[in-house]
Amino acid sequence: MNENNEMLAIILAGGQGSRLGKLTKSTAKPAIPFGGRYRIIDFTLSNCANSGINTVGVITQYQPLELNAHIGNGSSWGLDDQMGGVTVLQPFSSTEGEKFFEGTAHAIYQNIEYIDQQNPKYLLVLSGDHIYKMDYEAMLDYHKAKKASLTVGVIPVSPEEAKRFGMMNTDETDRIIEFEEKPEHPKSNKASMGIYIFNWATLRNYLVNSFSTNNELEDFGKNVIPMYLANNESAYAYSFDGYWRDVGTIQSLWQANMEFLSPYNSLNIGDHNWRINSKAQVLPPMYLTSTSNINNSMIVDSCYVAGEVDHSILSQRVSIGAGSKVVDSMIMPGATIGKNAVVDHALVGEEAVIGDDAVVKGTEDDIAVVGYGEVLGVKKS
Amino acid sequence: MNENNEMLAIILAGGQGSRLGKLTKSTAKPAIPFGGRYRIIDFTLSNCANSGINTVGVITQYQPLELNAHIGNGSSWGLDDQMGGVTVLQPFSSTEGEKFFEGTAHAIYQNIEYIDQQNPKYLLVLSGDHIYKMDYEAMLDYHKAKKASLTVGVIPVSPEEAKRFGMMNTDETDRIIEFEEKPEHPKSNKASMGIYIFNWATLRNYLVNSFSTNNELEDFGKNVIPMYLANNESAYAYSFDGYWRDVGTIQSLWQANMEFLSPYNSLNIGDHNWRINSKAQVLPPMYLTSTSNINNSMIVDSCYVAGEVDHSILSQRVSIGAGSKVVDSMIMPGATIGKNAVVDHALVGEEAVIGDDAVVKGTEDDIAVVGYGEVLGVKKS
Amino acid sequence: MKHNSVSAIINLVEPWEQLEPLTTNRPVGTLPFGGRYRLIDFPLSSVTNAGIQNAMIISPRSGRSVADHLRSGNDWNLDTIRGGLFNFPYNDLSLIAPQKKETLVHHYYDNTILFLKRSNSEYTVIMGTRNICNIDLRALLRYHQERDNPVTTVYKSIDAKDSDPDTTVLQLTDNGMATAILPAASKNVVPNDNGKFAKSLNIYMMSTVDLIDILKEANERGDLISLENLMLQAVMQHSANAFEYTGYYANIHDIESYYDSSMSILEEDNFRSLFYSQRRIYTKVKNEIPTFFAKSSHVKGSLCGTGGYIEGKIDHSVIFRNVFINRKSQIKDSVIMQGTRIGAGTKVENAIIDKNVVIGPNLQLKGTPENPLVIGKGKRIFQQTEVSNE
Amino acid sequence: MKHNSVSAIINLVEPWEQLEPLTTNRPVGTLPFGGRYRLIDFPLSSVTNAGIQNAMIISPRSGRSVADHLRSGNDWNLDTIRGGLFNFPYNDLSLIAPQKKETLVHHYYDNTILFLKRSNSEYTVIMGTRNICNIDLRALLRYHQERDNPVTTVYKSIDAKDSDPDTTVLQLTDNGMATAILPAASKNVVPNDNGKFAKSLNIYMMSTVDLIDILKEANERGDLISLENLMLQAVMQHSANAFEYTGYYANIHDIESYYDSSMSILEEDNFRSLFYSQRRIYTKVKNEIPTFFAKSSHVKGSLCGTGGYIEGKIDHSVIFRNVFINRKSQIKDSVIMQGTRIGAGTKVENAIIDKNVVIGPNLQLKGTPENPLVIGKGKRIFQQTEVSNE
Repeated sequence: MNENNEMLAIILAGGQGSRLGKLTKSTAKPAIPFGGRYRIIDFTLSNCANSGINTVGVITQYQPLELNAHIGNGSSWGLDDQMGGVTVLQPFSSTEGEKFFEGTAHAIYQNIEYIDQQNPKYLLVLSGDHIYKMDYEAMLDYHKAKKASLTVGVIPVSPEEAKRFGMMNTDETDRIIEFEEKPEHPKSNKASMGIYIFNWATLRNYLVNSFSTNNELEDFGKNVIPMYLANNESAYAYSFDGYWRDVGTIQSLWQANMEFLSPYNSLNIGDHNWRINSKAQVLPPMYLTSTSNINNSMIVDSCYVAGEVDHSILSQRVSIGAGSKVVDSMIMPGATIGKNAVVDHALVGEEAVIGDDAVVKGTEDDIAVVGYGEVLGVKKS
Repeated sequence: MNENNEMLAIILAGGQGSRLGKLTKSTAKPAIPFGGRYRIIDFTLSNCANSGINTVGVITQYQPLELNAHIGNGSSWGLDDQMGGVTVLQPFSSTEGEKFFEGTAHAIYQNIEYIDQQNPKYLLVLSGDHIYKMDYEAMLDYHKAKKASLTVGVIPVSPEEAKRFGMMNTDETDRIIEFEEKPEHPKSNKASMGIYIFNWATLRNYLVNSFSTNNELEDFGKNVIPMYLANNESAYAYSFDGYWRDVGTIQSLWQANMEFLSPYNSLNIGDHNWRINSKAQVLPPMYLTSTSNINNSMIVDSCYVAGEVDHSILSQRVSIGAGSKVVDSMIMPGATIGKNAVVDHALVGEEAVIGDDAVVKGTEDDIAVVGYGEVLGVKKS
Repeated sequence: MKHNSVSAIINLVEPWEQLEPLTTNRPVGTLPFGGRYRLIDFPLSSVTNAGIQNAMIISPRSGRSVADHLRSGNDWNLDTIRGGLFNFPYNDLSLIAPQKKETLVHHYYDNTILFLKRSNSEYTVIMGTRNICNIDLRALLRYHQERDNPVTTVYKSIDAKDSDPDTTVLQLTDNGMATAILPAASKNVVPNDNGKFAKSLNIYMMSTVDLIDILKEANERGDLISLENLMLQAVMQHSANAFEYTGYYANIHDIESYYDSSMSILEEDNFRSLFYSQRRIYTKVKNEIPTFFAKSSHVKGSLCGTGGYIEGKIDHSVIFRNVFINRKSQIKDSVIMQGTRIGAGTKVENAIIDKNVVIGPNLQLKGTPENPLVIGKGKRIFQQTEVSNE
Repeated sequence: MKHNSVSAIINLVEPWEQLEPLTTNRPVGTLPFGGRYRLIDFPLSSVTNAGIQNAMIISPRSGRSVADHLRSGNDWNLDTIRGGLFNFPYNDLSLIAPQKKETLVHHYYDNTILFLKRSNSEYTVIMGTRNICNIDLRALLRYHQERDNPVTTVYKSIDAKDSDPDTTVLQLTDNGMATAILPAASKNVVPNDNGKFAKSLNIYMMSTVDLIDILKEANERGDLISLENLMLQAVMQHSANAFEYTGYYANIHDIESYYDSSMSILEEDNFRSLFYSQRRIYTKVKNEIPTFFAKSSHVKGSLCGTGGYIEGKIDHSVIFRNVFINRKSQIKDSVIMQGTRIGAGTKVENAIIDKNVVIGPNLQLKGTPENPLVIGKGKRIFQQTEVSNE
């Protein structure tokens, strides 16, 4: 019974995700399948719903067809609320010209009209490409308690990892006093998760002023946070210490899938008190033939397994022929693997076809990738 | 029980509608209110649903927020079918670059990926800005019977009107032998309604070839139809003789609203066998005070009338103060008119405010327009 | 979880005999009211406006009119994956065969317990439909959480002289606790110094665990009494916090009170208080065309639904959706429900005309404010001799 | 209108006694089948796949398990504004009190008539749920339209030796018309030259106007017989076109036939024919996590739902959603329904274990193919002595 629409969430789902190579050639990163029956954005959308946030804008621009079809009217997450719900925000034109989105903060600026319509007090800015479970309402409570103008979600990282992140240096009250992008010599262990709560009126002011004066605040990390600190806005770091993974590279996407396989994964996917929902399709049950051999693996509806599956994830409608062996791999929906093939340390894209006797072999440091719809060899039956 | 997805409908709703002036400054033309509780696109969407077309793509680009919110998941028209439904198609980016839409045919070309996913046999191309009731299934039957490659919906017009239309000159079998854009001396009375049925595979070929050779087929009227005729494709005209209005100008929009007021309008809005649906909002009933005086007018939910309303249409949430007089006008949702004001021969935009004693007076040939949210004078109470 | 912290039970098993013929084929809860609503819309909208996601409807008889109106619950935002609307028909004990009753002993509250357990809610609010109000259930919850008694109940302060002998009122202690809910005629309740009674609105808030216990105990005892009576017992047993509701209020218990309440909505203050507060009233969405007012029409001080066609004169009346008022007819101080047609030259005064009635031309239908004429659903009247109160 | 040209009635009032204990608390129509479905999903999916928008469900008893499964009908595409799913509970005459029966005389088919009138459909198809098939209702409609008889009924050609005495079969004329539907034991039906019977699938297509007439006449006569029996009478009276269905088929009428049908789905041809035809089978959508197969698991020739956790050995079995199979347990030739947990080291063979059962460790649960062991819903079994067929 929390009040409606106090906080609006905006999920930035427009990036090309070019570090995912072949996998994002024809689809947006947040729509990439994960863990057998999810897509990456499901985690953020479910977090919103579970945090009691009813109104969510998803900003998208790159190859949005699959993502839009996945999100639909938001009903899969209970976000088809009459007083809110999910709105997909794509580029558009106006009397001022065409509105494409040049950066994270610019995307917010271009969609100011939508945000004003919702008239939120707080704006929660999220990425659509992280795997985690987080209660944004607790973060909002913190933001209110600190009387902050901006709260940044941070996660502890090792000095080694810190070199890849934007680092928040704080005083003893957790107020952010300095922001360093990918520092060589990190002064703290607080890495930005790319999760922000803003007082909307304040952020709106900064954005409108900056874009009307050509002093453009294109990006939150590069421009907005430094501007906030320069202007002495009260910015605080909110520490999160649960499971959190950025899955922006082939390597990290594979790694997170393999971690997902462990029954002891701290993500705790089976927790009924914080469900991760996805667009559910009705498909027949999985069919495991008398030649199948499955170990340490996750399998979902409508899979057909006649071969061997070891420490791997099979998504919906995946088919593994007799004599084939799938090891340490994640197979995305609709991919079919013929007979006597080998798939090892690989990510196999949706609807890919791996023919009979084909071999797809990566290593722990160099994961093999088969693109969406890619065809390797010939599948005879 | 017609087969699913044989024909896909694409509604072109991306135009700016600049001839509607103030009214389309911040909204797309198809989202303009009509007839008290409709928006223009409701007629086309309802025609699709009533014709048994389950899958509809709405291509939009200019100020789409209100239009998108109106369309939602299509459930208002029963178009929330699990096997189809409405998809709103907006500009996006891909590895090939940013995809804005330069013309009607170009918009189809840019959305080829979506259309291919639906895999239709026939493509029905529609405009989102006409007021009419038409059974597209009957037109498809005609298209099949003629074994046509293209069928164009045409309506009889006078030689005078023909100068404003694209005219189809046909032989005695209704095969189109010539197309003339706005001819000075029309040879036929068959004006194109901007409604096309294409065999998708053929059109797809033309589009892909032309855009890959820089011989660009940007527009259906200007480029595609001439190309079809030049190549001797079998193109037929399908005659429609019901009520049909293009409401692309202030004058024609006002005129169509006034025609809508007549109980003898051949559009027959009350016909239960061809319902025009719209996104329904739950609002309290209209409240007519003891000082109200209403004649020859249409009024809907949540209106408050204390003044005089004569031969006018009031949309939802319109309020007319005591002593005011509204004549020969169409008032859009949420507009409020103060006390002792006069509104005569006018279109009043959504959420406009007309103050006490204000006078908005147009003539039959020069309709007055009050823009969305425009404030005229001061409303004291 | 967060969204499920309160669930709601709306109880449609309510006294209906005095509202006949309006309630011959529908429970009190689906009685049309206010031009486009039904009584159940008011508690259900309170539920929606409080963000409650889980609601159970207890219906008497087959509940077909209830199911028709509510469908999936979508119009009240009650069909998301986070909860839903559950309709449980056939709970009216007076309609159950004696041998069937035997099988119910120890199981009468099973469905309710199942619903409450599945709801995972912390609190439950129980409401009837015959008291029309627009209550803020979030405020009620806060009031309940801040106080000690296991149950919170709600009252409206009314003039004692406006009460009937069987109006149910709270027996309040000096520190504002309710110790019982009794008929106004009981010698155990007296008006306060201002001559006011605390009229019970038949709304109860309590922890879901406590409610499950109450129902389980009733099952164990083999009770076959209505949920409403169980709540009265709970108030007697534990005392209750008493929350005062101060907005628009009407109680519908007989034809006259239904008529008076309908007329009271025509006062602009009441209309605005009920329909234009921050808390909207939801109902089943219908796609209707605009109402057309012909040149000859003459409408004053009235409410009108959409889809109508008005040629005649309407004064101080509530006109529902899709009503057809022919030339030279006159409607005054009346309620005309959905789909009804009034013939040319006919005069209607102090009348309640139910849905889909056809009244022929040049007839006189007159009641009095104290005894309004009621025409039952679907009637066809073409002769003056057919006009009679039912 | 176009979308409403056919409406559907799915009749869940079917013989259930021989399926006890599986049907103790549910109608035959909600019996789980095939790893994630219920029997009603098959006719309802045929309805969906034919683009039918209006469906009525006739439920025995309270229909709670039916309402729980169907909700708004959204999962079968039956909740658009063009139609909907209407659930009418309490139609089983054997459960209605005698004095209530009296009030039903002349009104028993009122709800059905109301549904049919509102549907505005040209044709109506009536189906039961105990015959599993995946039929193309569009083809059935075309067949019906091309022929003269007012009713079309559907059969599957089966070997006469596979029939029970009470299997209902069509009495076919030489030109392929059905003149009656009778038990196989009747001397009026004989197998054809190939030793085949035309087994009735209990599906009827006719014009909606004709069906309304049949129901009205039954009301006038004061009949209180099931819709199914009315259809049998209609076939007798008018003869029927007989449409042959040739796809996967199973008839569920007792425990053994339920068990045999479940096992038959494990044959890959049957599985593909039922689930991977052009016509998909829809069911209630659930968000479940993937099923985890531990290192120690060993699964062969089986169907599995999602949300499971498998450590033991599974051979030739149907495992529903959310099933937990502990280490060193062995499941063979069995059906394990949703939410059931099997303890470590326990052996299950030729058994049907209903929903949410807990079986302790190191037990033996064995039936035979002819007489499978059945464990009822929600049972808890921790001692070998508690294992017994019900």
